[in-house]
Amino acid sequence: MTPGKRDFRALIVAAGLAALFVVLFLHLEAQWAIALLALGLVLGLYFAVRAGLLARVQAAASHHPRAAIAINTIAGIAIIAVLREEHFALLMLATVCLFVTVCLGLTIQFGYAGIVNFSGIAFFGIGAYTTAVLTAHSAIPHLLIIIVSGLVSGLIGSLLILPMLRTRGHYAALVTIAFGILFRTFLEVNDTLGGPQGLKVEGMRILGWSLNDNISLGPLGTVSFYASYAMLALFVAAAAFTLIKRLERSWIGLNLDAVRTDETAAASFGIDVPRWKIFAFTAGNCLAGVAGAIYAMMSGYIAPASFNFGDSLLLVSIVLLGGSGSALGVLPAALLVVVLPEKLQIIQEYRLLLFAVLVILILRFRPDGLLPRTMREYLPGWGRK
Amino acid sequence: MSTLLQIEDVISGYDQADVLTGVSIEVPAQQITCLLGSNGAGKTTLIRAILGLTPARSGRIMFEGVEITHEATHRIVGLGISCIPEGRRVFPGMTVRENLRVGGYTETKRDAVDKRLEEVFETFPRLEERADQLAGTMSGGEQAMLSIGRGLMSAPKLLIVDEPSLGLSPLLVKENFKVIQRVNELGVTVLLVEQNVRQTLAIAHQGYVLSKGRIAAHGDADRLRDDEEVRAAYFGN
Amino acid sequence: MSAPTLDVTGLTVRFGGLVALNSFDFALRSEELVGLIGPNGSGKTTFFNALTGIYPPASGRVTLGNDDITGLQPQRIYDAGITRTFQRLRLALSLSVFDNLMIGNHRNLYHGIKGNLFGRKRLRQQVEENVESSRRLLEQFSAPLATRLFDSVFQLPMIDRRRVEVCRALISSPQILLLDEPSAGMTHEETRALMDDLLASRERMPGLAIILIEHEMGVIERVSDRCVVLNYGQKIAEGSYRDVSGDHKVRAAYLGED
Amino acid sequence: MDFGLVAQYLLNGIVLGVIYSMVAAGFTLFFGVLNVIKFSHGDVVMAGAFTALAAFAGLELLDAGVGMFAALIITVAGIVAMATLGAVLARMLILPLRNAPPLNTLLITLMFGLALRESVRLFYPNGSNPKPFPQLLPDLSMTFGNLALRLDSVLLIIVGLGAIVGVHLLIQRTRIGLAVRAVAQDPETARIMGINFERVVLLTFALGSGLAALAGITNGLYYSEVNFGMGLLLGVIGFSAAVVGGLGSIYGAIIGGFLFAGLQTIGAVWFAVPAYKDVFAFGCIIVLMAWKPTGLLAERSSERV
Repeated sequence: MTPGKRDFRALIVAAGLAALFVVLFLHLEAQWAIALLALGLVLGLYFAVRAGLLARVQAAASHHPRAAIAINTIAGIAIIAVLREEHFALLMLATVCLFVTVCLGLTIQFGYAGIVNFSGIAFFGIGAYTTAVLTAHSAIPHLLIIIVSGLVSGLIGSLLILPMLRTRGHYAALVTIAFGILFRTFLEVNDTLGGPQGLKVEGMRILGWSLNDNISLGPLGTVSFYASYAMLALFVAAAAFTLIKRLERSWIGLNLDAVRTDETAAASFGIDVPRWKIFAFTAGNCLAGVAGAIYAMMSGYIAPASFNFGDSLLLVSIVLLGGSGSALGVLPAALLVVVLPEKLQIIQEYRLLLFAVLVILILRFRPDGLLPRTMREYLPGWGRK
Repeated sequence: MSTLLQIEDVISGYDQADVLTGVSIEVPAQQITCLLGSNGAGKTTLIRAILGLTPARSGRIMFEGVEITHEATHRIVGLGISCIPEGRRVFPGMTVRENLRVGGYTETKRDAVDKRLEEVFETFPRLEERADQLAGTMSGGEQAMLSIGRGLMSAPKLLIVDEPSLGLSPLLVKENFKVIQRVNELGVTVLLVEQNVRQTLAIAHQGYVLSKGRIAAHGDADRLRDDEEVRAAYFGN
Repeated sequence: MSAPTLDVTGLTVRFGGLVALNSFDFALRSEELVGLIGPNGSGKTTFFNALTGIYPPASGRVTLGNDDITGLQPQRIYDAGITRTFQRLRLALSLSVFDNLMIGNHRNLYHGIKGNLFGRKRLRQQVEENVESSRRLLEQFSAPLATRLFDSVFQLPMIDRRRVEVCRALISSPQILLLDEPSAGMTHEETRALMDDLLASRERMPGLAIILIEHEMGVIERVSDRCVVLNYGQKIAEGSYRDVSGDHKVRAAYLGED
Repeated sequence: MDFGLVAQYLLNGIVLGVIYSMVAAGFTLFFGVLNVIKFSHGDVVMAGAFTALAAFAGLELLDAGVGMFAALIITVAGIVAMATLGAVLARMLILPLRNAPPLNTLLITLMFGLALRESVRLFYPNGSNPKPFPQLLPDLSMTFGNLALRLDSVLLIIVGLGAIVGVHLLIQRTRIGLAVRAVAQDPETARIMGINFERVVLLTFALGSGLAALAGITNGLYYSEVNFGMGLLLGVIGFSAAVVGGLGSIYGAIIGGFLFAGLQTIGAVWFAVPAYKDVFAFGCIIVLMAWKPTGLLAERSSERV
C-alpha cells in the first residue's frame, strides 16, 4: 500500500471514529453511558497522544490538508444526516460548532499572540446584537449580515486593543474584564436593545428559503430545521479551522508566536509588535462576531443573561483544556464543555464548579492541555522531511 | 586558627550559566579572605550557594562546623552570615533608617536594634544626616555606604561583600575598602568577592582566584599579588 | 581607508540620575571586528541597547552609512541591517530551530495577509529556499545541529542554543552584528569552537562588521581587530588588543593598579 | 438640587469608597509582595460575608444574635476564616505557580473564585437567592433637612477607614510590616537580610483576605443583603481601583477606591437612567488605562535586557 493510500485510510478511520463518538454522545440518553463516553474521550485522547496514534493521524492530515478537512466535513454532514430528526441533538451540535469558532478566535489571540481576552462572550454578543438590529431594521441579505456582524465585532475590538497596546499583563487583562462587564451592564440598561428582556431575532433566510422551517422529505419523514443551522455552523467552523491552520503555518503565524514569546526580541528582529497584536485581536473577535450572528438567528431570541463574564471564563477554559494554541484541541474541549452539562443532568447544576476545579487542576498539573500544540508545519507533509 | 566557613567541592549552576564545577575554599575566622575572578567566573553563583539562594547541587558548605548546604536562606542568615549584595541593592522606596532596620531584622529585640543603629550612625555619620531620606534618591556612593551599614546591622560573624567596587569611582572604592578593613579589625570575618585585584589584595589576608567555575589559584595575599595565574584569569595570557 | 559604516558620536544614556553611558564616541568600518570590554556595569550592554533602540539615548547621534538612526524603534534598526544576540538567551524556546531562525529573517520574508493565507505559492517558495539556507548556515556551526532543524529549541543544550541565537542574527545577512557575551555559560572549548565557526562564516559574508562584548580576554585577543574599553560608562582606551591590555588605565580598571 | 440630596449622594459615595478601598488594598498587597493578581479576591469578599452570616445563624441558635456584640463576633469570625483561606490559597495555588507565566496565576485564581462562588450557591442553604443580612448596628438616624444621616453608615465608615489606616500603620510602623515592604521591593535582598519570604507572603495574603472579609461584611450591613454573586463585581471594581491608583501602593488603593465610587456617583446623578453608572465608571476606567497605562501612582520598573 502506498503512503498516500495509508494516509487516506488513517484519516477516514479517525474521522469515522470521531463521528461515531459524536453521534453516540449526542444521541444516547442514559446517564451512565454519557459519563462513560466522556471518560472514554479523555482517556482515549490521552492514550492516543501517548501511543503516537494521534501523531500518525496528524501527520497524515498535514500531508493532505484539504482532504483532511473534506473528510471531516463529510463526517460532520453524516452526523447531521444520522441525527436529522432530533432537534435537541442538532441544536447542541450547532452550538458546539459555534463555540469552536469563537474559541478558534481566542486561539489566535491568546494561543498565538498571547493577548488575554476575558471578554470573548462580549464579542460573541456584539455579533448577536448586531444581527438582531440589522435583521429587524434593514433589508441587508442575511448572509451578508453575518459577515457585517463579524466586522462590527472586529472593529469594536480593534478600538479596545488600543489601550491594551500601551500596557501589558494584568493591566491589559483588566481592560478586557472591564469591557466584558461594561457590555453586559450596558445591554441590561439599554432599552433600545431590549433591556434585560433582550430582543427577538428573525430566523435566517437565504434566497427566500427560511432556515427555520422543517424540511419535509415526504415518506422519508421530516428533517429538523436545526439541521440547516447545524450545517451552516459546521461549514463556518470548518472554514475557521482551515483559516487558523493556514494562519499558523505561515510567516504571520510565526510573527504572532514571536510577539507572544518575547516582545523585546521580536521588535529587535523587525517585527511590528502593535500591528500584529491588533491583527490577532481583530481577527479573533471577527470570528466571535460571526459565531454570535448565527447563534442569534438560530435561537431566535437573545438576552443579556447569555453574555455573562462567567461565559467568557468558560470560553477561556475550553482553550486551555484543549491546549493553549492547539486548534485541534478546541474540538474535543468544546464538545465536552458544551455538551456534557446539557446531557448529564446530575452535573448540570454543578457544571461551573466542576469546570472551575477542572481548569485549576489542568493549570496546576497539565498546563499543556488535552491535545498539546505540535511544532509548526509550514507545508503539507513537512514532518516527513 | 579556626575555620569559620568551609566549602567542599561545591557544584552549582544557575540559569544554565555561571556554573561552578567543584569549588573548595576555607574562610578562617577573623581574617579577610578574598575571592577574585573576572566577570562570569562564578563568584556570584558561589555566594548564592552559600546563602542558600541557589542551593548547591552537590558538595558541602559548613559554617562553624554545622552543615548549612540545604538550609533556607533566612536560617543561614540567622546563624550570623550577612551579605552586602552586588550592586548594593538598597531598598529604594524605604528611608535610610528603615533600610538599616531591615538589615537588623534577625535581631528581635528592639533595644538591640536601636543600639546597633547608633553604632552604624557613628561609623557613617553621613547616614545619620540622611536617616529619613529615601534610599533611592541617594548617590551611588551613599548607597554603597548604606549597603555596608545594613550588612553590619545584624552583627554578623561572617560578612560577605560582593563586588563593592562595582560602578563606583576609584576614590569611593578606596573609602569602601578602608571601611571593610576597619570592620574586620573589629573582629568580623570577611569574605570579599571582587574583580579588582590590587586593592583587594592590599587589604586581604589570603585569597582564592576563581576562573571558569574552578579555583585557579589560592594562597596568601602577598603571594597572589605577583601570581601569573591571577593575570591569566583576567587577561587570558 | 573606507568611511565608517557605523558612526556614534556623543551617545549618552541615563537611568534616572545614573549615567550608564557617557558621551560615547565610536566608529566601525565594514568587515571590522571590534571587541568591547570593560568591568561589570561599565556600560557595554547599555551601548547595545541604545544602539538597537531598546533604550532611548539622552543625547548623541548614531549614523549608519548616510542615514541617521538615532533613537529609532528597534524594528527600524533591524531593517537598517543591525542584528544582535542577547547576554541571556532570548530565543522562543517552544518553537523549532527553523522558526527561531525565521524570526531573525523577518526582513526578507513576505508578510502580506492574502498571500500567507491564500494561494501560498510565494510562501511555499520562501519556505523551501529558507529551509535550505538555514541548513547551510547551521552546518557552518554544527552539522548535527543542522539535522535538528525542526526540533524545538527547548530540547537543545546550551551550546546549540547559543549557535541558534548567533545564526538567528546572521541569517538576514546584516551589515553589523552585535554579540553580547556569547561565551556566557559555556566552557572554554565550546567558546573557542563557536568563535572559530563564527570567523569562518564571516568569510562568506562580505562586508559584515562585528562588535563583540566578551569577558574572556583570550577570545578578544584572538579574534578582534581592535578593542574599545569602557569603564563607568566612559571610553578609557581604544586600539589593538596588545596596546589596550598594556594600557595602565585598563589595568587599573580591571586589576585596580594605581 | 438641594444640599440634602447632594450630601446623601456624598455619604453613599463615601461608604462605597471605603468598601472599594478595602478590596483594592488587598489587590495591592498581593501584587506588591508577589507581583501576582489574585482574582478570587472578590469572591473572598463574598465568602467573608457569608461566613459572617453563618456565624450569625450560630449565634441565633444560642440566642445571642442581637446588637453590637453579635456584630463584633460575626465580623471576627468572617475575618479569621478568610485570613486562613487566603493563606491556604497562597500556599496551595499561588506560591507553586510563582515561576509560571503570570497569566496562569490570574486564571487559576479566577477559577478558584468561580469555584468559591458556585460552592456558596450550591452548598449554602438556599444559597442561590439573595440573603437578608442582619441589622445589627444601632438603627438611629439624624436628619438635617433632606439628609438622613444614619448612624450605622457613619459607624461603617469609621470602622472601614480605621481598618485601612490600621493596615497602613501595620505595614509602615511594625517590624513585620518592614519585612512585608522589604519583600515587596526586592524579595531576594529581603531574603538575604534573613526575612522568611514564605511566611511574609502567607501573612500578606491573610491580611488582605481578612480585609476583604471586612469589606464584605460592611457591604452586607450597609445594604442589609448579600448574594453569592456579589463578589464578582466587587472584585472587578476593587481590581480596577487598585490598578487605576497604581498597583502596589496603599494610597493608590484608597485613591482608586474613592475615584471609582465617585465615578459611579457622578454617573448615577448625571444620567437619566441611573443604571448607567457602572457603564460610565468602567468606560472611564478603560479611558484612564489608555491615558496612564500603569496607574496614577505608578511604580517605575524597567526590564533587564
